[in-house]
Amino acid sequence: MSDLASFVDLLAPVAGSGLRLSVPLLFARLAGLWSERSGVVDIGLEGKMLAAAFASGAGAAAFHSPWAGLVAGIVVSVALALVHGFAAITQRGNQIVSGVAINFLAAGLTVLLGQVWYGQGGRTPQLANPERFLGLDFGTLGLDPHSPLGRIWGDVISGHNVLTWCAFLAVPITWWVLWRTRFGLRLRAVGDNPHAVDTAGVSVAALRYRAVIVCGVLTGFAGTYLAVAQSAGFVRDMTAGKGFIALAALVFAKWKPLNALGACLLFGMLDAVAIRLQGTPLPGVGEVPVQVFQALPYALTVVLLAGFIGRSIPPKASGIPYTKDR
Amino acid sequence: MQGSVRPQSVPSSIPSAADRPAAIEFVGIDKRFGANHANRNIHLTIRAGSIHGLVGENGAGKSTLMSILYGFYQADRGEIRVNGRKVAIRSSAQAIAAGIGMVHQQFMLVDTMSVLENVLLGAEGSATLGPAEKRARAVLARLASDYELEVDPDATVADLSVGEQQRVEILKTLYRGAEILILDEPTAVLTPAEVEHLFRILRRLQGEGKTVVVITHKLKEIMAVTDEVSVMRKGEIVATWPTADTSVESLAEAMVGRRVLLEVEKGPSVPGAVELAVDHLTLTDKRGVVQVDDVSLEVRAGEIVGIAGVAGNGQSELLEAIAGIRHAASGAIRLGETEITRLDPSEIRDLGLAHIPEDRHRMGLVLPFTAEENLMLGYQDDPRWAKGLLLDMAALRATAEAEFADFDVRPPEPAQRTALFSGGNQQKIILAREIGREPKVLIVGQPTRGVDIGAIEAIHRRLIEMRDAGRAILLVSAELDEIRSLSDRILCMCQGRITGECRPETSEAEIGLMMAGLSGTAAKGATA
Amino acid sequence: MSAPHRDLPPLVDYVVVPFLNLAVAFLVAGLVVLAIGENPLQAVAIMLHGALGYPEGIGFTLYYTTGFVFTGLSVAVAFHAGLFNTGAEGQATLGGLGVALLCLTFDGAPWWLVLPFALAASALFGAAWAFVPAWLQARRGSHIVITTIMFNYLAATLMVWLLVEVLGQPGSMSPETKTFEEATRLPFLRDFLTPLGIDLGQSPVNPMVFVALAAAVFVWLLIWRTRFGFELRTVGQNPTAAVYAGIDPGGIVIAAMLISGGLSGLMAVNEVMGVQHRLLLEFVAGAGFVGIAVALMGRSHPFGVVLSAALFGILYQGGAELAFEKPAISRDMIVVIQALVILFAGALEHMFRPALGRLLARTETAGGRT
Amino acid sequence: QPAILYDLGGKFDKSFNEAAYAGAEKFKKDAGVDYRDFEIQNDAQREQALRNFARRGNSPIVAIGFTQASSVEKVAKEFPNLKFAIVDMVVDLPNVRSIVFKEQEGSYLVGVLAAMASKSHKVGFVGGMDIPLIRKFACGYVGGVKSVDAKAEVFQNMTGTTGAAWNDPVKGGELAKSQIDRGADVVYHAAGGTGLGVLQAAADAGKLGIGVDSNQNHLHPGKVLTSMTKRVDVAVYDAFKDAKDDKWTAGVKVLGLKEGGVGWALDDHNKGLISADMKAAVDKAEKGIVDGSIKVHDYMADKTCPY
Ligand SMILES: Nc1ncnc2c1ncn2[C@@H]1O[C@H](COP(=O)(O)OP(=O)(O)OP(=O)(O)O)[C@@H](O)[C@H]1O
Ligand SMILES: Nc1ncnc2c1ncn2[C@@H]1O[C@H](COP(=O)(O)OP(=O)(O)OP(=O)(O)O)[C@@H](O)[C@H]1O
Ligand SMILES: [Mg+2]
Ligand SMILES: [Mg+2]
Repeated sequence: MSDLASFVDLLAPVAGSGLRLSVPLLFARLAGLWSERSGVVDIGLEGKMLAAAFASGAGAAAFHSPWAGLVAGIVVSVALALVHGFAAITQRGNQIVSGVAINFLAAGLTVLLGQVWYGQGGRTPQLANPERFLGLDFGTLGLDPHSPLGRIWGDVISGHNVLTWCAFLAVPITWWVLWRTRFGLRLRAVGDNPHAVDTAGVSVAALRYRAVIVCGVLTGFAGTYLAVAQSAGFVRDMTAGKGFIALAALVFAKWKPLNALGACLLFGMLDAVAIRLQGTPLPGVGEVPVQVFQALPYALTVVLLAGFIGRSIPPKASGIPYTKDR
Repeated sequence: MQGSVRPQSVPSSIPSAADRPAAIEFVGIDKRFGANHANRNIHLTIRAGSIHGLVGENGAGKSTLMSILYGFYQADRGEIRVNGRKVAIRSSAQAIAAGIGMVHQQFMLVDTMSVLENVLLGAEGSATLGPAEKRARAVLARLASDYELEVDPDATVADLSVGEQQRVEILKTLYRGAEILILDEPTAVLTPAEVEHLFRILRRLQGEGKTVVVITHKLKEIMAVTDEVSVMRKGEIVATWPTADTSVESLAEAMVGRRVLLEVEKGPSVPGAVELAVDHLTLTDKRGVVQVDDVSLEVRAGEIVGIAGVAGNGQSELLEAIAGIRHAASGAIRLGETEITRLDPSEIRDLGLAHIPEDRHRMGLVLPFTAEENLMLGYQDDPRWAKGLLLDMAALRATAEAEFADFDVRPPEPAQRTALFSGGNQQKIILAREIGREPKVLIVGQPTRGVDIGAIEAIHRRLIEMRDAGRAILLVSAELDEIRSLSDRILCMCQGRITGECRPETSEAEIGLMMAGLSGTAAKGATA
Repeated sequence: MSAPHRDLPPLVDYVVVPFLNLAVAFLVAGLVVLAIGENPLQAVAIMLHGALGYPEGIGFTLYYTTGFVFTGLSVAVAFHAGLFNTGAEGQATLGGLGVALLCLTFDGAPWWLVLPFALAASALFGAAWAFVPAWLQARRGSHIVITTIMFNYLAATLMVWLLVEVLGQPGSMSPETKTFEEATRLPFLRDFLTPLGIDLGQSPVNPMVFVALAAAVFVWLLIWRTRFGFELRTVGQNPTAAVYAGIDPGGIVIAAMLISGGLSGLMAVNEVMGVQHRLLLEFVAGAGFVGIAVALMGRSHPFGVVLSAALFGILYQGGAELAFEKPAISRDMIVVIQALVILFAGALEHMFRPALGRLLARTETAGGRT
Repeated sequence: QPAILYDLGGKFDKSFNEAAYAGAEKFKKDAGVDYRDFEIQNDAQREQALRNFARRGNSPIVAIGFTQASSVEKVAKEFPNLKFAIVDMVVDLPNVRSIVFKEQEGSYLVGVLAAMASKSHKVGFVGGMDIPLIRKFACGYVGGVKSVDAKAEVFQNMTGTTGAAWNDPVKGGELAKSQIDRGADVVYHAAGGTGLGVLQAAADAGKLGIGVDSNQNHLHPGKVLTSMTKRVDVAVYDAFKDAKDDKWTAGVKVLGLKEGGVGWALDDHNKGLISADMKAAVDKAEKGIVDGSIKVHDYMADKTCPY
């Protein structure tokens, strides 16, 4: 029993940390899923997330409400998504170039505006607790907080903020919309064979625009989570490559929402485990350079990809601008 | 000669259909793609409740005209009337609303989705799929029994045969309540049995009062199934006739603008030594399913051996194994005296085997490449242009120009992107590549699929020339006519096995039985 | 609708359209500059002058261009094989390790003796870093985009460890190797040109700029004039046709990635042996990612890559000058300008084509009438 | 006109670049003399920017950060008549002032405070990147902690392996949370912008954080135990001022506790957290270090940490 208890003691915080780390990835990954399922490749997730983080930080600070932050984050992120949509859908431009441009644009504009508005080197003002999404405490449910169950409840399940719940809710919703509704059917079809959708009398462009907007909304959530829930304000480049990791995980998840949840948790957990193991001597090996653990999530990802995932085939039309002729 | 075909001024001169009202009228339709005048001042009436054929060479403008009707392209000028009323069709949605359905040359299906989802797409009727699917299942079941259109609604489209996919396309249009059905080259990829099946469906649709337009290159089919036929050439309608009043020969002449030799002229074959021998060959796929089952055959110099069979019965795999693209599970393949079972495609090619693959877009060509680059696909090591480490592009250009002239590739521009050539000309590029090298053995898959009549003539002539020059040719085709007119011997294949051998004179019915795996031994006995 | 862009005359296609796109990019950037309270025209003037207006500026522009040419070519070669190599950053990092190890081993030897080996070492190390993702893609089907990104992180991690624990100088704060001896460093072009009366100032452009141009020619030859290049493009465009043609797609994938990684690796010679004269953390400074944009804007054609690398070189050097001259215009403003150029000249490149096509058609018919 | 060149982290890194900026601003206000500054984007710009300053005759030119050393060395040689200064590294030239800090001493003091404030006998340290400078901070801190509570456990984490590691508050927060989950109740950071996340996480969890470089006590009043101050601002201010007042000296300036170059911050925001005992203990340690009776190990001396 005490073995179990100490095991839970060890794992529960790691699991909790893994959950927290996976939330922005999850949002971003679902965003990418929406976009790519419709045939629009989006490597601008990073930029949209960053812009949303900035906007939400600024919005929450200006209106003293995290919800205002969320709205601002979503509005800005959707605006950038529409720029990408215009380039990719209407102008039939190269979607990767457009994504790169949006990443640059967000990286530059956030700091530029932040500096002009707040004079703190691109940071937004630090948010006070009422201006943030704080953890929701569900109490102890009468569990002894030190018992294994209590620890799992306390460390893993309880104490998350409302955006975390949104993220995990977004998974079944995404699944349901994509697989069980008319909109979802058309959206999946347009990512695989836009000609089929066009000849079925449905507008390819309109569908893709809607997908891109959903993508923007979700990256808006992701950015808001970073700046207004996990931290207390925007810091330059605070997305730190999460958009790219999310894309990687999307491939990992083979463009399926439920896999995405799994892949996400896996990435989050790997990160959490790496954090937990840093500086801990390994049995039999002794002290190990921190870099070994810092490399762990990346190395394991490669190993997993090589060994267990197999081929991951993207939606057939993704990345290809739609034209009527061949 | 040129003047012998005169477009008959349309409707009133067709007595049999005259009393039927017009379902569709094209009035002065004109369409340009840049410099390309695809449709020129088209006037055409399609009678309600008729099956109307549309023929013409590759690029004559048939698909364009129908795509305008279907709202996929907009005409530059002219108007369209449906059931006597002028309609503005600016999108496929409007065409569907006007009761028009189209089955495109390239199927418009989402491979990864189920049949049910494909049928529902765009015609869901409700925001969630649950009720829609229930309704669609019921309708599909009814359509299946009414029109012989059975498909498993839950099957994934990618797993269906081409014939089944076409059924899904037809189901899609019927599900949307189409009264006017357009089929663009529906038979190009079908087996004879499937073609028969399709025609039964079309007649049944006609019986229900629906109007059908069929585009095809196969004039026999026009004769078999249509009531009226229109011929297009270079963007114009050059003739519209009641089918009963015309013949295959006059249609061909109207299409091409000159007389066309429909029968393949060939003398008796003079078989020489065995050049290609397949010995108890068995192939399995990744999951271990047997695809080619203990096949043995020989092809001699100076003969064409045809393999007849419904597509998907192991012919493709057999050809790929001979070419070295697949490797045998057991058995042996010999080219002349050399065993090639374990060699790779380039080694086999070096030994004198040429391969015209059955799917030119998937395998035979790299469409974004220039035509001349495709001329060296597989022969990039040929000393004619492989000079040291570098490629001699001038030599390649010279060869290409010579070969394109020889094979009448149009336009004769080696530097043009291959995708811009029509299907027939793309096929000629492959032919130039594979035949131009004077191989000892030629294996050929579906050499004339989707190719117009003029090009078919040329391709057939080439194959016979090769045979007469003493090459060994193994021909796979789903066109029984083609097999019968080209081959010196015919092997029938069914479920990976050779089910019989016969002579080209054997009746179509008898070959059909062998292709179905029935009475094989009897037939074999008869011809031995 | 069906034919999105009328075919334009080459002059319009290759000169007018890109110029218009750039002009709009700068117009929008000008609005941002204006919003900050600076004069946009002056800003553009400073930028262009800083990048092209005097020999030293040109030298810096060329220096940046050199690095981008290598990474751009690297990405382009992979593109031709149908591979999206997002790992140029990590491959260049490893290339740097190769050069540094070589230069440290033969420290003091004359640069012209070391250079060929340095080129080889950097290419080899870069290629080696590309090998694992390539092999995994070819033989296990692992998605190369992810594996190369992961290898970027692994490269960064490896470098920190190496420079802190192994190669770093004792007693020094900086995680960097010792500086190479004078003789072993690549000379600067200015050292050759000053006697000829051309003053490149203190710009770091070095002979690697010629290697970069040679690499572009090499890639062009390789892709369009060799059997291997033909096979590589075949695999990129139609793997099934490649198998039919007797080409082993897996082998080509690996070979293409090795070349790609090697080209990325070469970028490090410019930085490590040519400019920094020592190995330091993150010396690649994003050039690997810029390489993606460079390759895309250059349509993966080696000469297009050279031109778009030059454009980015101008943006980098001109941007630095601008930020220096105008304290209100920070380095972030420069990033914004770069973003706008990529957006308008890259992703929205077709924006003006239809209108130009109509305009031309109208003038043609008008001209025909008169 | 004086000039200042920031390191890659940028002017507003909430860390030593920002401290330098503060010093320069103060000088501008006090002396009424404007200055120029520049933030580099990549390594090649270091030399370019220094030379640009030098050509315009800016002097003194202060370069922030050890990464600038080789560029300063080169450009200072080219312009022997101009005055240069570099922070965090030694460049041995007659016209260069090298300013280095004894971060280990300040870290030792906050370590003493951390150990005394901790109830769990577990404290944490979050660094940006695993580089010698950060190990120097960590080592001094551990020394301070162990001097009070020999059995105390010190968790150490590094954020990342690229420049992003200095600007990743999310990861910083997660690292701090992980330490807190393991029982730490005081967490010290030396991670620039990342540290904002560390302090936030500590405050969110009701634990204590320790700031670095500038006084960060105000960020979460009552939740930041103290800050280890590294007076880069003073160093910059002095450099500018000495030049203006003709009191410029070249050579190495080592700023430790004795010189007031490092220290710990006590202000209204944290005075409730520092008990009299703690104050006494840290004052004693400070005295010991200044008079040499306490030797704080310098990681850089032998690249080991004996604690
Ligand atoms: N999308 C397009 N863009 C430009 N030109 C086109 C396009 N589609 C068709 N064309 C042109 O229109 C002409 C008619 O093409 P269409 O596809 O209608 O011919 P078709 O009669 O259907 O030929 P096939 O028998 O090969 O199917 C072609 O010669 C071609 O040049
Ligand atoms: N997008 C296009 N742009 C310009 N010309 C085209 C285009 N598509 C087709 N063509 C032209 O159309 C002609 C043939 O038309 P089409 O493509 O319909 O034949 P096809 O469909 O390939 O024949 P098949 O019946 O074998 O499918 C060719 O000569 C080609 O140059
Ligand atoms: Mg066609
Ligand atoms: Mg057609």
